[in-house]
Amino acid sequence: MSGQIAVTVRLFASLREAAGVDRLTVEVAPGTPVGAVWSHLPESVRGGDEPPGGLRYALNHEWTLPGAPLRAGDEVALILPVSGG
Amino acid sequence: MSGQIAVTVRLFASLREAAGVDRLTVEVAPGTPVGAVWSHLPESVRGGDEPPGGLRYALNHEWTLPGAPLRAGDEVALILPVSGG
Amino acid sequence: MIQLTHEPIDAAAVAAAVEDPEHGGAVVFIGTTRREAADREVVALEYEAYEELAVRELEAIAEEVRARFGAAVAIVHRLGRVEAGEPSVVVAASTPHRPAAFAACRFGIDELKERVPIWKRTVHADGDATWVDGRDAATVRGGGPA
Amino acid sequence: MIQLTHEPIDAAAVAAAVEDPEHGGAVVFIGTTRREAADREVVALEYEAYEELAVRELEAIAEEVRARFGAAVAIVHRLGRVEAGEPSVVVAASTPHRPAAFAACRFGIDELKERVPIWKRTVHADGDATWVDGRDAATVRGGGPA
Repeated sequence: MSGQIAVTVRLFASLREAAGVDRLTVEVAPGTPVGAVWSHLPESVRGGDEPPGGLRYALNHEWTLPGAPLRAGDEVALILPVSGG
Repeated sequence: MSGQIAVTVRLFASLREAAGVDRLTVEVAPGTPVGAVWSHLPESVRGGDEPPGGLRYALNHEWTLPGAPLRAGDEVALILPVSGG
Repeated sequence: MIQLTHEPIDAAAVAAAVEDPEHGGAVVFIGTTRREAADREVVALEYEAYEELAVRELEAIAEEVRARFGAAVAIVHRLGRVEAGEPSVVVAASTPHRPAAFAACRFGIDELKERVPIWKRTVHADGDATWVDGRDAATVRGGGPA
Repeated sequence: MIQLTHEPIDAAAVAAAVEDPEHGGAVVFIGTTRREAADREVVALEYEAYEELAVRELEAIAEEVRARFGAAVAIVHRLGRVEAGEPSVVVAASTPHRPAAFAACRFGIDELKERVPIWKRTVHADGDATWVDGRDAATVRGGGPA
């Protein structure tokens, strides 16, 4: 599809393990909101249509909101509920 | 004075320093209350007639009240407000 | 000292990092892998971080601790496999007087657990491993990264 | 580990004394001689105890900490001269989960300061020394016991 942009998606914990890799590239239309990245992941990673409860997002290593628009070369991180400590 | 008993008084901190020793022996009548020991100390140790505010007492290594009666051979400790830590 | 590390944590070194001649009280929290979770024996935890953001969040928490409590603060979190009984995280805070040191240290570990992008996987004696990341079907049989 | 000691305190050893495989959180309080008090430089503190009762009180506090918080607990207080910057007291408590460890450690040091018969004397740079025992005229010039 022409006009699409490439965005890197960082995966952690059970998402990373389900994907078998710690990052994927997805192609989306320019301006697609961060929160729509989920639906572009392979079904094997998502394991369902809905994003997991409590999922948060970072864009280029800073926290962001699901409505933030994506640009070419952006890196989105999908952040499941954390459990450090 | 016959009929008097000997009681050991343990001194700490500024009381010990004023006395120059860490224990004294005082002679009191049997049954004298622990709280009366103060008035039997040398004036150089007391530095005044009134016991210092917050003074507490131990008798034979346990906390006691000023009214506890003394017996021969007892050891009374005069415990000024503490400042450990 | 604000760090993620793959090496065992030296809690004494973290405590030493908050020494200050004007600070009379230091409080150190040491979080250790417990040998049991949900009634199953745990042999180790494995920690994974989104390192770029995790370091930023730790720095931000440290700055908040300094500003709110006037504290010197140090935070070290371990990554990778942590055997049961070993520390996974150490938070140290010192202040002129002790009540603030307790509050500062408590704030630091509470915020870390709330918002720093680090995840743990519980490794059981039979090799089962379970991610603690809010997803139900996160049990994976055997192995996994060290 | 419940102790009075004339030697420097090894805080790591006190922390190690409360390690327990079922306890996921340990909190360690380290009380250190500050280099300043009432705007005068302090070079050292000198601690004196009524040792027989102080040890009993420390044991009683430890027993209360165990009973109230389900904690493992260790308390070491130093006696004699403690140079500025060195620890005079270390209290460690561990529990299965962290909030109780904070509460247990805090309770331990608060009770110690309230009721254990130990007194400090502040030693200033010019040799003046002041007992902190509630008596006003407790400043003594020079020297004193080490």
